[in-house]
Amino acid sequence: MALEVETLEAGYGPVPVLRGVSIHVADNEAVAIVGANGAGKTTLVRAICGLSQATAGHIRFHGQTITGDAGHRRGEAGIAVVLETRGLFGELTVADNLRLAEHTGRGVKRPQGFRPFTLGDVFELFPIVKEKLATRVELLSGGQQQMVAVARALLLQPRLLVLDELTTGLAPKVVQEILSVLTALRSRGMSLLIVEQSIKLAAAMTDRAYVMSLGRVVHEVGHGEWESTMSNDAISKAYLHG
Amino acid sequence: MNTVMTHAPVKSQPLMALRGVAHQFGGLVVLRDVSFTVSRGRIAGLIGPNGSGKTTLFNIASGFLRPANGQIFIDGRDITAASVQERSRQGLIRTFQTPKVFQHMSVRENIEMGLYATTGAGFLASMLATPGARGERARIRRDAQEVGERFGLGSHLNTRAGDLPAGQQRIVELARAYMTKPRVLLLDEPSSGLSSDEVELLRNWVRTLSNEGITVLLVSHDMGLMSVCDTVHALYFGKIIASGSMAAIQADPMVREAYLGG
Amino acid sequence: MTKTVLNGRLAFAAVMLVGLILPAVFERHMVDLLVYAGLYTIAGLGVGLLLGQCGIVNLAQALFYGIGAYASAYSTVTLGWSPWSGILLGIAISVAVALVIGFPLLRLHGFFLALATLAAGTIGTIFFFEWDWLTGGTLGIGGLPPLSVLGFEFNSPARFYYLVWAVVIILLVLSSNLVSGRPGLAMRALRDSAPAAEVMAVNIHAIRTKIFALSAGLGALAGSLFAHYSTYVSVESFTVQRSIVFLLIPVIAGARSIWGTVAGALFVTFVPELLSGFGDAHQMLFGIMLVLVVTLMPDGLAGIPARVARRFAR
Amino acid sequence: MNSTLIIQSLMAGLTNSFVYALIGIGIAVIYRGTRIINAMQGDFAVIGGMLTVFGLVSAGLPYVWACALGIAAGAASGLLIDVVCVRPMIRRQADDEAFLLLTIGLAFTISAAVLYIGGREAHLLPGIGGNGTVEIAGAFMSVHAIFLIAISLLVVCGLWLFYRKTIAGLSMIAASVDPDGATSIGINVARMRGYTFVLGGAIGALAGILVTPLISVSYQMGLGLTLKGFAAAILGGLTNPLGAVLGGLVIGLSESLAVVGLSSGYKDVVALTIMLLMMVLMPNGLLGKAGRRGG
Amino acid sequence: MSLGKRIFFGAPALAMALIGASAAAEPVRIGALLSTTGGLAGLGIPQRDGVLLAQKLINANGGVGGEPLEILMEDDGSNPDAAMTKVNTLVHSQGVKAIVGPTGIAQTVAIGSVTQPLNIPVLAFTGIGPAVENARNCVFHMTPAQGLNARALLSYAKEIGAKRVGVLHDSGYGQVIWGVMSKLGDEFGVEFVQVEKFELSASDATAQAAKVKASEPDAVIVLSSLATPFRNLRQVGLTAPIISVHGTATYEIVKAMGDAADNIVHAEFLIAEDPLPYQVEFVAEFQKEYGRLPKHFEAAGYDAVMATVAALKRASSNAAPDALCQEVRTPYQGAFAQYDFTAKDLGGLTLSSFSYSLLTKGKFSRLPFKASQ
Repeated sequence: MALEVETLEAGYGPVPVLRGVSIHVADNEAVAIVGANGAGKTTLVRAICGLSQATAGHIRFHGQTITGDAGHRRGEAGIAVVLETRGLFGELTVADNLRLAEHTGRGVKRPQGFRPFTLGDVFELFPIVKEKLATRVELLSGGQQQMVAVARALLLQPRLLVLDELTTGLAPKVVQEILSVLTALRSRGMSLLIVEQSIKLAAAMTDRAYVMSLGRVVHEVGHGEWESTMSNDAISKAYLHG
Repeated sequence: MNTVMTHAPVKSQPLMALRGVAHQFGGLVVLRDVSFTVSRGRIAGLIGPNGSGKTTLFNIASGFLRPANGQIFIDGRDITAASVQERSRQGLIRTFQTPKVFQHMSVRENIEMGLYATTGAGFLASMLATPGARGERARIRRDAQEVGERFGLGSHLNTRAGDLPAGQQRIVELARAYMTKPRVLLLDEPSSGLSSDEVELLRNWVRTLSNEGITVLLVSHDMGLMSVCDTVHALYFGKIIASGSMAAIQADPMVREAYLGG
Repeated sequence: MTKTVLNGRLAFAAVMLVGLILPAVFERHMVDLLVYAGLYTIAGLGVGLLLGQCGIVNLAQALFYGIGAYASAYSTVTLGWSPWSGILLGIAISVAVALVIGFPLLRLHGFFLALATLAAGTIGTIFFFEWDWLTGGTLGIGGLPPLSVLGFEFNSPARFYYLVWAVVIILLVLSSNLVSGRPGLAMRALRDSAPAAEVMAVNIHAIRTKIFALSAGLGALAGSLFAHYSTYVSVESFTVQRSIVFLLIPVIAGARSIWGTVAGALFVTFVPELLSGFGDAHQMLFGIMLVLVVTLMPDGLAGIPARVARRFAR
Repeated sequence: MNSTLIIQSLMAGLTNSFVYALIGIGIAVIYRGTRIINAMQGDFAVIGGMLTVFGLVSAGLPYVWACALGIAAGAASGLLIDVVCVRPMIRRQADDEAFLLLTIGLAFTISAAVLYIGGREAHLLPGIGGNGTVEIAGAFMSVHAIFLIAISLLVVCGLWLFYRKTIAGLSMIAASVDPDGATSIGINVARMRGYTFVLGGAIGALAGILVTPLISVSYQMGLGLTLKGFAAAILGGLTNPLGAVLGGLVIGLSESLAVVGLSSGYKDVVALTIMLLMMVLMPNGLLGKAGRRGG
Repeated sequence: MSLGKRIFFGAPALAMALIGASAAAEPVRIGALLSTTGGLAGLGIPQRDGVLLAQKLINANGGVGGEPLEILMEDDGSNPDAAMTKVNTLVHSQGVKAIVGPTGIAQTVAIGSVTQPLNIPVLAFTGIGPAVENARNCVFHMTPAQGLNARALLSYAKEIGAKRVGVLHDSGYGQVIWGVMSKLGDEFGVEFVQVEKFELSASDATAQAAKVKASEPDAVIVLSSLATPFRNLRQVGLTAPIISVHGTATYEIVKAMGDAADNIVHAEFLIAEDPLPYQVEFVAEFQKEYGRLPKHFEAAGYDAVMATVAALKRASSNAAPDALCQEVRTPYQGAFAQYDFTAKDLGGLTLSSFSYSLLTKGKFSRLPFKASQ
């Protein structure tokens, strides 16, 4: 099992956001987390990546408990994240952004048979990244920045890639491009945890999904259930209360 | 208290109007030619997926941001260039997505701040505690007590507002806004971080305030809360793509497309 | 009347009583220090109102303290006016200066505002030095007459002690009134959240400027009283170091607490005195105490009761 | 007023400019890395100067090793301050004012400690390249001042390369630009803040060592240096070492011109007034918005 | 403000008051109010050393009429405010019979307003200052007045034939001397071609030094107690002679001047390398006690105590303050110079009290020149 989250509670200061969330992601599996804003999706991502401390519950990664580990250790363990805010360093060039991740990625141990991502791999996935290497990130468009963010995450050589609201505010063409890359990634045997607003995209990218509302998982979409769920009102309800 | 809120029953004329509002950050266009009106005493809603420009539009309406183009009117008067304070004196009051209560002040003092614009004791009068200032202060306290109790905060009036749970802080913010006797109330994501019971309570409050004649503009993701609105405008990529009742909006194919896939 | 209110009043009455008899039981040096503590309370109160209520770090208070002192010295010694007119003149000049420099500078915030006041205070010190026709330069101005009311002269430490502490109590009451009154609400509101205060129609810049002027007036009053007590003023008394000491008063006391200012002022007058037994190490020890207060006690001395209460509540 | 005089005062101003710039660079480095204004930057210079004097005179170390000792002492004090004071305050999310008060308190303490341990005397170091002077157009400049300017320029270039080319430098920028993003790619943000203080302390100490042969080092000179250094840093836009050099030049040269044209008593008035005007009118510094980023 | 806090701060204070009261005993007490910390500490510390030496010698030789001499040492931190507080304590609480010190002019002017009405003798390490001091007949002065200092410097300038003189002075003590010197140019046939001031806190006065040098003076007079201006004058390549006031004639400041110290002429009082006959004993005693050579500030501290004790011995042990003050008012041969406390300036130093020294490699050597009225 790549990731196991058990009865996790977390929040900001005294305000609880997650009220006992349990999810899991198997090896080579792609899982989506969907739900309206304020449901706690981003808080869940931050807790998994060690950016917020959990107040209760457990997080295990490939069998190892990482609940209390410092945030900067999770990358070494094999979790890479593309934050909702992207977390890029705007005043640095694309090349420098990549270099920093490459530096960390080079220092980590991965199991036998893990084929590390090289810069060449990344340029192949996102040709635009290669073109813009010398440009400061803050001068790129939103879509280009998102590609840099994904490319950077891959250079950490992750076994689990967490993507928070990857497609928000991007033009459909760009979304398509990123989608095709993600499909390519799955073929390389990487687990994906994707937070997504668009149900259609979530369905296109993942096998299973958890629907969150008000800090809890309120619904699970199992293997092969996407089709039926799309027409079902459970999701509609979580979004539109319709 | 109820006598305090006397608004003209005329509901035909729009109290608030946005005309051709457009904005961009750097090269990124976030709003293009947004126009809508809010009728007196009605509840208008604004929905849209993340990144659709809601927050920008809200900041423009409340005066925290000057629009690149377009105008905003209150009661027919152009307030596009008015400061936040001036808008406040005109009766336009907003709340914040993360509740901004005055943390180190008591709940009572928070609510008292609602009367700041309509009271007058200055530095000297307050220092000397002149009869005028004392009388005014007593009246403020009394009114705050009354409003606080009305909003169910009676037992927390002396609590430090920052020590309250998030849900209660929202209510404090609402009570404070109510205390100003606003003509237009702009509520920014008022239900985020609330439990479902608290959202229900909030919904009732919005309804009650509207019944008292306060015009409300509500921005929220929370469709349950949004059903309180008389009219809902759906924003997508900086444009209004649909307007109408919540039921109509939910059935609108463009809105469903915007939300469910894109 | 509740029991706590009653207890509070009893305690207050007891403190007053002790305060009244102190000059009789203390030796002169102690009374002297108590007078200085009173003067520092007045100047520190101004800094404290800015820091605690508005979140403004003011490192220019010695400038206003100096303006008050020199206005008194010059108008009584050189011009031969009555002491009271000197005090009023000092306050008027200080308030005017505060408005002139405050209006542009108070648009700054945080570190930048603090360092801007430090620069303004430093410039003020230079003018005190350079305008020796007015300030007497290094030699200073001596021979100020004592203050008197209806022929009663405040010419001994004990008499001055009662005068200063009466003024302190009046000012503390006035400041408490201000802080609990309408302007005080606005000040505290804008410190907690400026955007929300703006929504409540608070004119942030105006209120910051006014409180800066008030603070300057308090500094000038303290300076004038100091000049008449010491009967001698010189540039040494109005340096940036003095501004730092004034700033420490509310920091040590807990900036939000008005009455705590007294504890802060007593601390900065008596602790160095108590530490002076350590010789050259005393300044270092004082510095370490300050760093500890800032690092470990965000609410200063006034925060101690609350901490103790929290400890017990657990 | 003759031209030799003007050249002479410009050269004096130039030397001072680089002293202010070095202090300003330290302030800018720490501000850039931590968003804290360090009001004890001048005291790093005192520590550096004093320990070098100690190493050279009392411990009998060779000049270079004494300088290394001084720089190491500055770096170590930077680290100590981060670990002992800044960390607990960051943990409790102290506000700007609290950090300013902390550094003011530290400045006070360090100055008093230097007085207690090292005494009140001013100490001199021999100049780099001896104590000679060179004549330029009838005006004199000490050989050491030329070294001071050259070393300052080297420091600026070195910092530029460090922040652009090394993983450590890039990581320090990354940690301050977006702490979450930095954490997510495995950068230890707290450690980077520690490094920032180490770097700031080392640069401050270097400034102290360079300035000691010219103006001597004593316990009470910290605050004055800090204020001038801050003026230089502000003029430069506060995050840019190159800007701090520009700011230092403006402050240093206008000071010395004020001495020639006005009166020496008002030279600090001129320098500080320029700083205040700058803060109010051009909050982003001489290099504008771009200046905040570069370097 | 709670009662608790009041007690918290009151208790130590009260305890101190009690200790102070119970310590009252039979020794003869005088106060020493010196600036041993702060800006004037460079003067105050040597003065303290001299004071302590005098106390030791007196008590080793039977004290004051059989009673031990107790000196209550107070530091005013170079601050006139603090001096006021401390002098009030010494006079009112400790009941000292006389005060040696203060170190600074401002402090002397300040405390005179406390001691003069009570006729308590003060032996200050300053020259007579502003007009207000003329009315104070119990404040004695152990060092020359500004006017005398100015004349001593100008005498030497005249001696070496300097007509065009540049002046570099600090904003404190130097400013005060310059105030007098500026009026004496004609009397000594000297033209002040360039006068520059720098701040007391200045770490650099190069620009001022450059201005002085640019005026091409025959000699430069430096009025300061800092090492900075000397270094700066040499840095800008000044070769003309530098004449300095006695304030910088200490081994400490000379050391801080570095190489710049060579060839500076001081108008001063005690050249311990080559003492005058009346100074030999003091220099020997000082060297025995401290293992180093004294300068005139040490001597002044020593003289102030010795002169006070001499007066105490002449007066009856329970004499009123004004009687003691009267006993001080007499000629006195000190290690610093021959004093005459009956003189109008309450110190009686003259131009002939000055010695002129030349600095070579950190050592002072006596110049043959002697100034005369």
